[in-house]
Amino acid sequence: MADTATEATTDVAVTHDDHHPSAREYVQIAGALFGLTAMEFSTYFIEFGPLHIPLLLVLMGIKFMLVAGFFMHLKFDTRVFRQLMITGLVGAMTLYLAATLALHEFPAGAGLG
Amino acid sequence: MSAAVEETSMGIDNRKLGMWVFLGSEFMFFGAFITAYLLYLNTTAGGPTGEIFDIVYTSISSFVLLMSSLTMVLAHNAHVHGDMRRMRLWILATALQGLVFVGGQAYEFTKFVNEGLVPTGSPFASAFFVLTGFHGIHVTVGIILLLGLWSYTHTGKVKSDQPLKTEIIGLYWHFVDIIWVIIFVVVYLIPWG
Amino acid sequence: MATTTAPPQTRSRSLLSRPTALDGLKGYLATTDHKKIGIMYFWSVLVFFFFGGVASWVIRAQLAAAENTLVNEEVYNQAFTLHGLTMVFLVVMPLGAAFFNYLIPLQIGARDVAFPRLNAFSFWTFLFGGLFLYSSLFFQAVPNGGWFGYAPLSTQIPGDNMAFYAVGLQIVGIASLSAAVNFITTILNMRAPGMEFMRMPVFVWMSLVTNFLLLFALPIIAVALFMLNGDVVFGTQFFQPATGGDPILWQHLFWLFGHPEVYIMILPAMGIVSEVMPTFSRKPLFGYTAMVFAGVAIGFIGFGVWAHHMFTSAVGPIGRVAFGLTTMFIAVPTGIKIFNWVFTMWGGKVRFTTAMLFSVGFVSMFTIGGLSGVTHAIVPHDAQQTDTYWIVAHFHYVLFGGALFGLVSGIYYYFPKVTGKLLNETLGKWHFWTWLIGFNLTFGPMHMSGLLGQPRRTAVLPGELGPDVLLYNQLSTAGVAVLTVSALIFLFNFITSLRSGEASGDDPWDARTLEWMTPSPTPYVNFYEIPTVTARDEFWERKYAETEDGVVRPVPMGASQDHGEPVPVGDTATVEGTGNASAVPDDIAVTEDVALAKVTSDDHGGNPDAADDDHHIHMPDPSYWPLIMCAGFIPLGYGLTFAAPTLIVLGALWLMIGMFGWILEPLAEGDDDYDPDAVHA
Amino acid sequence: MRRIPSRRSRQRRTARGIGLAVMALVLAGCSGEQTMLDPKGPFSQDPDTLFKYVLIVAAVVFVFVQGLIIFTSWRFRRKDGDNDIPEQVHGNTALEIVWTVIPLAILVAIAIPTVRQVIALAEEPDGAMVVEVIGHRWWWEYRYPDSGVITANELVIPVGTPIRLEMRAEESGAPDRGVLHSFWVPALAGKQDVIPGRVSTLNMQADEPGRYLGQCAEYCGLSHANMRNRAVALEPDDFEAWVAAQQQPSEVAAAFAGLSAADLEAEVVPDGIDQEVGRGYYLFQSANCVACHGQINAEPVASADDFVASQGPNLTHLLSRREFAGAIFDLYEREDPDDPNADFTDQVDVEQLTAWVTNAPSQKAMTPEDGVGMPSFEPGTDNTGGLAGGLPPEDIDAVIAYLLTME
Repeated sequence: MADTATEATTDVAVTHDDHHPSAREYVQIAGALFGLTAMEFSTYFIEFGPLHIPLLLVLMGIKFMLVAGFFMHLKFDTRVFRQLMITGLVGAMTLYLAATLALHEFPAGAGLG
Repeated sequence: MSAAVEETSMGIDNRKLGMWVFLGSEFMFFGAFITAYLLYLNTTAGGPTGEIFDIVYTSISSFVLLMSSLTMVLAHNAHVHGDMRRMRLWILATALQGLVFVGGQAYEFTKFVNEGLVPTGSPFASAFFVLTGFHGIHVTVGIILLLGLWSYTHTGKVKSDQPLKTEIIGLYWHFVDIIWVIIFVVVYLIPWG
Repeated sequence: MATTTAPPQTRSRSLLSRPTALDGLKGYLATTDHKKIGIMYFWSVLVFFFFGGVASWVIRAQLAAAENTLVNEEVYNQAFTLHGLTMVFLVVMPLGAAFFNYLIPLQIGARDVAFPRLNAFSFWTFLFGGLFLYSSLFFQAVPNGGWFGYAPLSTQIPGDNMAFYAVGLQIVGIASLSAAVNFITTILNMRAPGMEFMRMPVFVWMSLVTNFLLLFALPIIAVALFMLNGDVVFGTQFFQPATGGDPILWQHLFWLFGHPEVYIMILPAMGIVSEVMPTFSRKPLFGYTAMVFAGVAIGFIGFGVWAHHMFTSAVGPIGRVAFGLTTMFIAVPTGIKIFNWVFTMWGGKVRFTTAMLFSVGFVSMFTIGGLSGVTHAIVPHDAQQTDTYWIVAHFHYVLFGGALFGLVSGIYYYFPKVTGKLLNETLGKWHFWTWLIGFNLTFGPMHMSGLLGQPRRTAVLPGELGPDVLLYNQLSTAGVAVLTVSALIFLFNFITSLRSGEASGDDPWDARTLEWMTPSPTPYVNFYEIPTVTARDEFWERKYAETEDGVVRPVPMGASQDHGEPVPVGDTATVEGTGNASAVPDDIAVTEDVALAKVTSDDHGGNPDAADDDHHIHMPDPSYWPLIMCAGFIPLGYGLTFAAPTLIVLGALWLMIGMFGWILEPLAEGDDDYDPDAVHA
Repeated sequence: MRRIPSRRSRQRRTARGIGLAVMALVLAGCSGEQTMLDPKGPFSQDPDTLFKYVLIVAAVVFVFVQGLIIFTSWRFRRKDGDNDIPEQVHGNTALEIVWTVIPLAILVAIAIPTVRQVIALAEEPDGAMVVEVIGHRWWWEYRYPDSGVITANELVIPVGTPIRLEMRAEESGAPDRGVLHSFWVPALAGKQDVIPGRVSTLNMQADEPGRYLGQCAEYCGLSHANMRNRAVALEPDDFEAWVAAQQQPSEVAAAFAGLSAADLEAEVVPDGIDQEVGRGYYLFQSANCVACHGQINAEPVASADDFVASQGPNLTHLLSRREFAGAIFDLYEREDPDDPNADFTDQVDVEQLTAWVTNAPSQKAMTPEDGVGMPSFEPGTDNTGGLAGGLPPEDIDAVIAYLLTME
């Protein structure tokens, strides 16, 4: 939705980089995503012991960053977008982790006196 | 478009900024569902557990959704280069993959219900269906957006010099994909039991 | 209320013929003008405030006698639930939104918000959500599980009462979320040239913080309400202990939203007070930077204290310590704000208009609420206080003595901006003093009845609590009577001033910020010429300059070369009796004709697509689509309440069709554009 | 127990109530039967001490800030005709540091004892007696696992012994149903919610004998206001005697327990039992009172193994309690009928009890049609959840006669 016309000028440095990756690079990223998914899939058949869950989470994180960084152009776009995403992500993880911990702390022996 | 962009305080189009602001809040949305799911992993009330998931099947549909992100970004790329024919093609491909994913989910839901995993059965089942269901609704909205975009390229509402429109819808689409990247691992792959 | 000018030329190319009227009923139904939307928020709030007040009368009348049987338990439970829901979601929040709408674009020097039609969508969704909630009256299913809707009770109450709660709040929440996206984008991206972040008025800062709180808190309650909706209507098991569901999950989700919600309600009022106090003290805000950072800090810490609502339900010792500490330390930024306000007055020339009185009242009453708030952080004693009238007293001092006092101050302060007329000051002072006395008489005694053991949400005042408790309750009821009289004084003042109030001129208060540079009432285009900002109190800096010997004097007419071109001289509005008109230099007051002539001769519109036959200030055209689309929430809402798939499908289709109609319609005629964000609202 | 305040002191309090602005200063002298300001045991005393200390700090801050506001408003008010512009002060870093650091210091001073107390109170006290507390809609049930005693509404405890309450919510006998309630006796301890599906705990102790008032403090639906509770603290000897009496079976029920199946079938009344009481006994069975209230104990109880699951309050020793129906009605008449806190006589309020048994939903808001609360037995009313058609008045009287034997 176009804004109403303001005569605003830019007071924040424009870091927008119009040089997006080429189609070829996108396909390469997708290839990497394919490989990562295949690795994730393989964990269903191979047991990695205590590293199993961390490994899956790391793979997930890499995929996340590839899609966000390249397909969503976060790597090339202005900082504000990255900040918004990180705020949302970190905020959600912190709050829900805290809530989960609080939920699990209570079960017994916690009377107030 | 560019004229308007340069007038804004941050040098960004309002619509793109608005979309990012919205996506920031979506993390809180899905975060709450995922938290509820993790909380209820073991509360199956005697009903089916996560064992019921068909990893092979879901891996394929996850892969389809992941690749739809590729076609989405290729559509944007074509639009940037003014190649509307390719752009339309990639948009349709993206929508189609989205449809395959949603269709697959509908089939999966039906199968689970037949096997006794019903949303009213246990907190685990409720959390699973509501989490993946809301993701499915997001994909569906994305498909509607893509089809709208596709049809407007024909009416002249979306012109070849307006790749921003494709980019913004793309942001939404990739976000939905990212959420599935998380759900796929957290819900399906990690053997919590 | 606002007069408008220059209806744009239209050439309809959409499904519906494009509405053109800017005035009258049609002008409001189809408006995308942030000022009109703000005004509609305001009127809706007045109506809902009346109903919320009626509900509070039911409560106070019942508690005026021990073991009273005036109303039965069911009616009482519905009354206090409806009172809470109304005041929180349909009064204080939207009153904040009314100010956001009217003021944010004006204060940052913009002609509208970033997404004008999304703005209309937010308003209509809010209104339909409120009406939906109130339609439960006709189904005899008024929510009766408390505004906090604790599961599993809320899922076990027979009837559709709590389904109305879940769905109604969901709709209102969608409105607030879409508004939050809109305002954040507006503030970040639509500031006038030179309006750097640290030059923004504090109200804009507080609005930014508030809308970020909304942005991150609303999705949480949305999820919680979807789950509750599922449990109540569709038989899901989220909060059902019978199958292993955890009622405490609801509490965490609710308060994860619910505590930021408190700051969502108070921060806009803090912003308004931060505008009013400097103006009437004729001094800049004391410690601007500290004020801004304190506000941001409150926003952050506000997300980290939610479990203090649950100290007696299910929080272990570590949680009690952690949340007790965060609760204590949120008092620090709050204290910083209070002292900064007081020191804004210190050394000033304080003029006690009604607006200023309400702002000082805000600081004073809010301090009391803050102090009782600290006592909740004494976790062991919170186990005594919680769910008693001590808490009721506390949050009314924060939300009534705080938020509402601040917002009412804003009403007095900005009434001239909106209408070009002044509210009667004599009546205003009557209003203030009766309001202050009535407020303290109502909620002061609740501190005592709480400490003496009266629990909240009880339909009957137990006789055995003793005569003291009864007395305090009767004082509270008497206080509500005073408040009612006070509200009537305000209403009378408001309506008579609206019809025949004294003309205010453009700048009746000798104000400091951009919004007062526009004529009052604000013209349709807001600014005939977008100002270039060079200072924090831009308008003040244009009016006054410091001489070399440190004396501040009005800038002579036409001498403000530092701040851009002097605007052609128009006729200066001079208002007798308001004191400051003489301080307004002539070059600020611009007549519409002159400005329009100027604008036409020199295109500042900046939009190359703008229609040539227009006057080059490019404004969004009105549209019916937001209204049409929002109406889809009604069938969808009833469908989700009564588990009626047909209605759900109908509502979803309606929304989709509305969305496409919206997309097909250009934002403004001649501007072939398209609007994807509306889609996700 | 405290007495009703005299007329004079009441007037004095009226005058005080008007001086609301200095409310914090008058706290010390206010009374109420359910006050949290007059602790009677260590678990309420410690938080109270801390609270009053904070209240003093708050009062000082209050006076300072309000004084500053009033002084500033007065001192810097604009006089008529004064149109000068004051010096444009933008701030003062030193001052701002002061009003950041001083509140911070005050809060740290409050935080330290608070944290200590939270940790101390979370521990289980030594030598505590355990009582199970069960929140129902809308009454409290207490079970003593050491002695097998079950009672309702009035929690009876010995003076000087720490009590560990293990609390849960139940509905219709199902441990995972029910809704949230909050158990609260302000004189003895803070409140703690009971949560379906979890067990929460609360420590309390009474240092002197007395009858302490309490009330459910978490909104629990329709009759939340009518869910009150009492804690009765007895001297240790009295408490032992109370337990011993509670362990005894009902004499009448025991007499019927000696009958053969054939006699029971023929509704024979044993010797020494009043005919009306006997009729009441059989009605208690046939009108399905037992379905909710459980069987009246015919054997002595000794341990938790003897607990009888029931949906309504156990009535075996009904008359040992002073109030009933969520402690909203007096079971015994009071010495002064107009004073809800007067001492009890030993005269049972039969009229109130009869009204309750006849049509309970007319006495207290309940929804027996949804399985919550006691149904009406009055013919011609809605008897859903109870006995179709209800019971005629003479049958009700017989049931009452039977109930009046349950001492």
